[in-house]
Amino acid sequence: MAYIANTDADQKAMLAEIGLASIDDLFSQIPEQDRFSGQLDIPASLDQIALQKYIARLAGLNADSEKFPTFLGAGVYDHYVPPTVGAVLGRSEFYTSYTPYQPEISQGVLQSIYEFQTLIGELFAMDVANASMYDGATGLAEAAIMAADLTGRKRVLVFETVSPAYQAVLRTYLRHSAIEIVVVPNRDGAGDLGALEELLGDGDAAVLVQHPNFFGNLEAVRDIVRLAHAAGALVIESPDPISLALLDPPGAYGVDIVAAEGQSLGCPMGFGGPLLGLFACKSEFMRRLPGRVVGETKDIEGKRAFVMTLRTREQDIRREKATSNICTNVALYALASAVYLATMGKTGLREVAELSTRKAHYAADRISKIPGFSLTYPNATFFKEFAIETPALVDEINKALWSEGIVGGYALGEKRMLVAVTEQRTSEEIDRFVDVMRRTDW
Amino acid sequence: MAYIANTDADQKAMLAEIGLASIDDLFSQIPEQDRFSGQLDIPASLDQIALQKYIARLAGLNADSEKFPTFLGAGVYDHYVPPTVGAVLGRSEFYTSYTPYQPEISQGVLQSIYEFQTLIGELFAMDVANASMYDGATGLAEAAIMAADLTGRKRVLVFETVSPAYQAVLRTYLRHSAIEIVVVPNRDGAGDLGALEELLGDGDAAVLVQHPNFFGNLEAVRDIVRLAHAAGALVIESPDPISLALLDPPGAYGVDIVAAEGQSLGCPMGFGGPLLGLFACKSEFMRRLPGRVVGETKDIEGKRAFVMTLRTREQDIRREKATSNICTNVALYALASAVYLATMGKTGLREVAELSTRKAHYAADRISKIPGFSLTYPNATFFKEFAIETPALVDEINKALWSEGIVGGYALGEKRMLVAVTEQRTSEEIDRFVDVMRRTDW
Amino acid sequence: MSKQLGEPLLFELSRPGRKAVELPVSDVPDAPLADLLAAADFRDDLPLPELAEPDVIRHYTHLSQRNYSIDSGFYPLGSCTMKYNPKINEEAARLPGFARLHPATPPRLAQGAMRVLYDMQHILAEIGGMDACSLQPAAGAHGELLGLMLIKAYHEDHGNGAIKDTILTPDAAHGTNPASAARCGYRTAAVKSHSRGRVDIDHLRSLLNERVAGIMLTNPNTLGLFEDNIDQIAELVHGVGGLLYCDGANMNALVGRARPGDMGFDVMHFNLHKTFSTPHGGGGPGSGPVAVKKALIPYLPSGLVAKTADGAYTFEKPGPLSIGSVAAGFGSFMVILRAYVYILTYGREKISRIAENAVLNANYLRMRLGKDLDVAYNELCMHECIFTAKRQQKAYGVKAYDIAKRLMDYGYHPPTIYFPLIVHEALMIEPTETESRETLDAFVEAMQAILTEARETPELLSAAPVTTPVRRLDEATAARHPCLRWSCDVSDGANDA
Amino acid sequence: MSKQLGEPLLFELSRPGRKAVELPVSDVPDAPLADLLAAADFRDDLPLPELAEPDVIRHYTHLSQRNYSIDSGFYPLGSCTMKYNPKINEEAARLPGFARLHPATPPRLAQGAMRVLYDMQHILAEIGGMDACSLQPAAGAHGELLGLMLIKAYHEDHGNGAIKDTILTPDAAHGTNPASAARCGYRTAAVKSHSRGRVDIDHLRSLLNERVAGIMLTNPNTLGLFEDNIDQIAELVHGVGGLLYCDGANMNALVGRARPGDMGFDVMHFNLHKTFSTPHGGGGPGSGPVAVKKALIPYLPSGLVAKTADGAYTFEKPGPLSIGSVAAGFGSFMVILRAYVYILTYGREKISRIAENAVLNANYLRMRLGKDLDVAYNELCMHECIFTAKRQQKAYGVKAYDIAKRLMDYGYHPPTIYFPLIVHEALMIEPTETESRETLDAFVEAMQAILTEARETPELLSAAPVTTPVRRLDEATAARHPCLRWSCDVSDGANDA
Ligand SMILES: Cc1ncc(COP(=O)(O)O)c(C=O)c1O
Ligand SMILES: Cc1ncc(COP(=O)(O)O)c(C=O)c1O
Repeated sequence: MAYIANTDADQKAMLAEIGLASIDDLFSQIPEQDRFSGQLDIPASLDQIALQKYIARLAGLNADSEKFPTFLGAGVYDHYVPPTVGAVLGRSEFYTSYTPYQPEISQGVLQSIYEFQTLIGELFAMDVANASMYDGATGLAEAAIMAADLTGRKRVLVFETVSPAYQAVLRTYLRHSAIEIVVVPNRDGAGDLGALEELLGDGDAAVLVQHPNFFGNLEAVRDIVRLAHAAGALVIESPDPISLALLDPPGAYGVDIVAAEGQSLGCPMGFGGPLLGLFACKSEFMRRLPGRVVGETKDIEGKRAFVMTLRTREQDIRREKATSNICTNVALYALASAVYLATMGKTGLREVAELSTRKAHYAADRISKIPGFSLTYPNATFFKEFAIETPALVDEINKALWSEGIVGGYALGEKRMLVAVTEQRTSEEIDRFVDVMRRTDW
Repeated sequence: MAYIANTDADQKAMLAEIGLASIDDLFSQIPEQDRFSGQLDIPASLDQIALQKYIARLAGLNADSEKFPTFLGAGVYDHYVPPTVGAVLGRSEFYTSYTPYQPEISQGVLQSIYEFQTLIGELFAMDVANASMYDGATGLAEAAIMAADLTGRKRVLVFETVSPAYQAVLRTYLRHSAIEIVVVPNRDGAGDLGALEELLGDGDAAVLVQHPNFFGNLEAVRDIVRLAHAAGALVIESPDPISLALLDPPGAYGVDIVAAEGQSLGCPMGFGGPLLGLFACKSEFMRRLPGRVVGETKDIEGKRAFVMTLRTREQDIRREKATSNICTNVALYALASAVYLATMGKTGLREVAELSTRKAHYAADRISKIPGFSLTYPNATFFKEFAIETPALVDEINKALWSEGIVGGYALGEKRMLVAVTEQRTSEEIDRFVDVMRRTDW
Repeated sequence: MSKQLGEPLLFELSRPGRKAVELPVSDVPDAPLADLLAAADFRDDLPLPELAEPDVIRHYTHLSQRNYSIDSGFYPLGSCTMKYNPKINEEAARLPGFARLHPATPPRLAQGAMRVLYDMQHILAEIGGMDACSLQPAAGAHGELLGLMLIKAYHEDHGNGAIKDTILTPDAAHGTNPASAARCGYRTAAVKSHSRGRVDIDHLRSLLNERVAGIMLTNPNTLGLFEDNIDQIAELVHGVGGLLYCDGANMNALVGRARPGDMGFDVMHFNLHKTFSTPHGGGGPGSGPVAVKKALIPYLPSGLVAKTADGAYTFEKPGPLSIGSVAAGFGSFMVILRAYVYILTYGREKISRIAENAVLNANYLRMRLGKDLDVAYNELCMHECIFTAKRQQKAYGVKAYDIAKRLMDYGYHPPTIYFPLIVHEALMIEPTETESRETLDAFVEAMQAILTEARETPELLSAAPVTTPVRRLDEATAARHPCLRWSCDVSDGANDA
Repeated sequence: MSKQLGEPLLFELSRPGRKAVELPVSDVPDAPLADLLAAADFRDDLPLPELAEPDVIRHYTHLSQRNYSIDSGFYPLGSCTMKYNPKINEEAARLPGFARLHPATPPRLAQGAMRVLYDMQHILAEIGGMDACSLQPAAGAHGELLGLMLIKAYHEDHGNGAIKDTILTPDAAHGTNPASAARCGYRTAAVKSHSRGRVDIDHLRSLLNERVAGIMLTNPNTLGLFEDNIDQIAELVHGVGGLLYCDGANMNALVGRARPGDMGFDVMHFNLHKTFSTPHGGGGPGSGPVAVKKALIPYLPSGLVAKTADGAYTFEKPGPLSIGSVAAGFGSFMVILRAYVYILTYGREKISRIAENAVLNANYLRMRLGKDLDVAYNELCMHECIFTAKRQQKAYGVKAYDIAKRLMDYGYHPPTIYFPLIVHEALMIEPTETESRETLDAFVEAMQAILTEARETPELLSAAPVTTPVRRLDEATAARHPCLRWSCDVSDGANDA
């Protein structure tokens, strides 16, 4: 076998050393009736050439964004991934290493995470960031539990304008933590602040807001923070990290915990997984953080060095009292996002955000002028994504787009579509997209 | 600029340090009239996103063998490249380093070349191999010049069955070394031994033979060696390295110099370049080798180490008296072939050779049974490639094949085709290939 | 290569005005951003570093050179299954057809990816001896959480939600087990191990009652031993209406040789990043699919792929009893893809060789190393073996920690230490099947040399490592005065006094 | 990472029966191989190593860790233009549409690749100020050979083949220049450099006669100086019917700022692996396209790409005067592709920044380092600067060689030393434009520290390097008793006595 070095001769010699007669004997501690002796009903072995062809064929069946411009978003975005990311992630010293439990020979990963924490801290203007969560959705759930712990309160308010997928995860998680969820309604594409004010009470641990929200619209975050804090609730925000190249960062207006999806920052869309959970908070909550964190220290010779720290929060030490059960996180994608941010830098990330904004607005402008089409939330301010009302079934429109080699928007309803536009979409692609929409008598 | 770190501020400070006022001043040593001040008539700058799309589009215009099974050969073959090759060649320590002039910090490249030399030596059963030549064709020309030097004779005999492309390079090179070339005719798909015997005289420096030859057929190499040596001529052979997993190696029957194309050994076809020249000879000719060689030695602490050696043959030291003008060679592809051979190993390379043989013979067998088609050399023994006579224009047949998503064979003439079959072709692909040939009334 | 200097931080390398990327200029009509983003507050400063591409690449190349990895050598971290990560898997994951595929792509335009998910659901269920599988969890602990939610949903659905509030975990269990149980709202109780390193049946009996919702077992357990009373345990736990959860982190010992589903487990998770060779990436991403018996299928989360009558793959609508979803997507697709490629390489004919050679290698190490270092439970082990340096600690003051640190000077990654918690001075060694006998032999020799040093020159061990990029760290200060980012003026106050 | 042990050879790692690849079984009818290969002599043994995939990968990972590279740090090898190799180029070269394209693919099925070739012919001709370009040569020296063949063909075609038998090369020329001339059947004569490091016009005049077929000049020359008398040289050489060849190895100093064709050169080669950022790969592959003036077009080799009236790209049939071909293919396509991507990144607007910053960096180094180390020709330089350690050699017995070796202990790749031959104790430093000022400053500091050591503790230099994987080698024995392969019992006899 290509991945198993032991030859028949090796096996024989090793069995002799162990004092066994056969490979079967190795499994003698398994009760007879619990052993499996048949052949599993799984596919047959493929040689490498056949495997390579098979996998290439499967890949070829998918409408990826290299071949087909896409207008899908809804949490995962086709932002440009610079070649530095692949070059760094392709270094086997990074991708074939384990969690850096032994800092003396893991400074590469440790420093990269420390830098990641700094970058995320700067981007969000938050005091501390952890080494990553599974994704933005579970991070939000962890943040809600954290807020409940910190405040001793048992209810959270979440805006209807938060991604439905995130809300679903939140519901699933919080049910088991006995935290109640109340939804604050959507009003014209953003959270209803009147409703929020009415709902907020001294039993509320936190207000959860996505900004820009699921529909791409900005929320009145400063007002939300003011209202929440007035009621003694924390604010948990899920921002689009790309938007923060332009917008005021959560730390600037008092957000307590940030739990965001980081895929946009140099991670492949990869059919939606893995994703990258970004998680940051105020320094006073540091010891209640879920997951890993890396800190700076010195070695015995006084050299700067990095190490996983605040370990007593974690499951391997604190067990059932840990701040979270998370163990393996998404270190390699955290690295990807750090390489991405280092590559984009101050000006590059701003350009990405600006281009996405401009192109999205150009698309929205053109679409809204097509008879039968209109913006769902004409009075909202959106960033790179917007909802439209369509005169025909979204599915029908998307089929027409597909026949032109375009992957259309996300179906918000039968006749409502969410359209995302990144810096990768050219005006020519947008025009083709618009032209298909306009062309037909729907 | 992404690849230039200097900012405007840097430039200003550096110019000040130099004592210049402007960038233009840096070029003041170039006479005014020799400076270029306009804008070059080359394409405009592309941003990275546009560039990536453009290049992907160009790549998409090509009928590569991942998408389309190919039956082309004629010196470059679609053999399987295992993933280890890409993984190793992707290590920037290898691909972004220079020729290992400083051995203390170049042991990686040096040892890899030393191992390459050993592997090639073993494969050919030759005493010594060098660190690579540009390609098989130029290697053959260098070998001819080397043989002329060694023998003091000024004529070489080359079989008509040697690749026409190699013969062309040979002619171009030898003209300038005042070495005469005589072609020994093709007889039924292999070199005419009677003609060879007649032609051979004591003015002949070498006999050049390709084996398997351009038409895929085996040559009577032992007889050729016997005849040549009897006349005091050296024998230069250009074998298909894959064939040597099965066939007797040149060293086993007295070949003096081997100059072969090594692309089959894990190098990309890459539209024909770079290629990989393999070059080996008997130890007595070692000091007349062209190009670089790496030798084993020790460092001052007695550790085994590797270093470029026999340097006095080379151009940077011997200048116009060097054994060759070659400087940069094809080190990275030499590394690729070493990784390939290490990955394939004793059994794998044999499997590649066997599978290619079997599949080629299966294809030949099926094609030769189609009315109107026949083998050009029915009495020759071929390895993985064979010539066929076609009832219609090769171009026409290839167009029909292409419409079925197959890249057909190499046109040897209007109605003669050279068909190569590697281990990558499945019987299903071969059957489709044959079916297209059979289908039509040509 | 020769310099052992520290690598500056990205931020220290930054210089105003540098760029590492050339982005397009806008090709749509200009408009002031303030008009487009009418209601927005704009930020003043974006404090990101500024570097040119060569600087970025060199920085990360240098960092990589300060990191050990499987590709650099033996990495016998027990419980972590640090096996070789085949390169063909990485080639598959680089294909744009997967890497650049949006998850909301209509399934009819993503049939290749859907097929991967569909096949993996079935393959994993079959390997586990289970009936269905959700690929949604992002890691092992995430799978545990999902598994426990399914158990809870089952009990609730059967009217026992209120009573059944306890999850049992052995004292040797991985920390995620009790942590996941707590996250799922359960109280936990620890089951003792008996002197042969398995669940103490008598103690288990004493803990069993109607409140027990289930038991989480790692099998083979974290001592590398098969729970040979598993049939009895299953009977006992099922007897009080509890369910059996299998932490599949140690599946590398069993693949093709035994199936949790056949031993009475009702639900289990896999760690694709352990058993199925996907890279650990310095700490993730992983993938923790959960497979279940029929009785638990109704509660599975969203994201299951089904095959329609005409052979197309679609996402199933979750039923009314579904627990919902534990992640935004349908799973770590790119990890699942690698595992798929890996499994197809072995196939049904050869897949059991994984377990066979993993167990062979572990026992070989146990025999060879066991001559010099005590084995905690010296009997045939499964895929890993736990040693103890208790004797060395007593005799020479040399701890497992010191041995681990000294191994680095010999060019090895140390084993897992001080886990499981019930073994004193534990060194938990898992070689995996991808290591050759020569590697094991060389490792044994290194260990022997270190054990000789422990006797003769123990100061070498307490000073170790000396050849690494940095030496032992001051971890206490790091935790007491945490500095979690560059130019950190942050602290939690609490400990600054 | 921590172990500085040697890495065994592949052959020493081999064990019978190991495999690193899973190849298909035959899917065509079986037949004895001896029947299929009827006339063949079969070999008995195939003495290749046997390893598993993890062994292969670890071996080469370890080797890579014993190698310096641009991605690891500053690599100021003069004349070699070790600039950063952009990662986007590598991504382009990985695309199967290029990597897996057979060269005999009918041009209509390879229009993307043909376009790359076509565009590059024109781009390079334009950058060189020339009229046409052949992409066929595989490296710089190969380009020189082709260029000289074109010169020869030209003279022959003009009836001067017999008379014109001499090529002039400056004494500072790269070794390939005279070697290529010899390979092309020319006798060579060396032109002296004057005290300002340029061609001595008087000496040139004395060598010029009807036998002179041409002169090969590197411009800027290998001293990093522009041949400021180039117009006069051109007039003189043309005056005797000779042609001017430009060794374009130093084009990095000129791109977009000056063109050899505008200075009177008739033919030139480019080193894409220098000027246009394609990786050197530890010694190749390279690409050495040759660009020519109109008069030489008829002699160009095969492989030129033309554009038909309908916009399709085709290969031109070489004309009757073509010299034939110098390689089997149409050039190092995969290298040309990378250079194409690189040039498109800069484009006509920005391409001159390459030369501007290369020259800026070299002069900055000259000024800063020139305070402590003598500059051989201390005036404004182009893209590189030649220093001399003559003073240090005399005063402290410290040679350029020792300084070079000591630089490794400071983490740097040394500059080129002892070239050009006319400078004693030469250190030839070419920073390239991709290095930052900080890198140059740090390098200067390291050099200053070394020069202090040269004064105060010269033994540190003569013992250097001490921190590298191996130390100074016994090169003499290596050459005297060459061992060119593992288990070498071979030798050339001559030197064994
Ligand atoms: C026995 C055991 N259970 C659970 C886990 C948790 O898995 P993960 O890290 O993927 O969350 C691990 C891995 O660390 C483990 O070893
Ligand atoms: C000045 C000069 N000319 C010619 C060459 C030869 O180029 P190549 O190594 O590509 O054959 C070189 C490179 O080594 C060089 O520096």
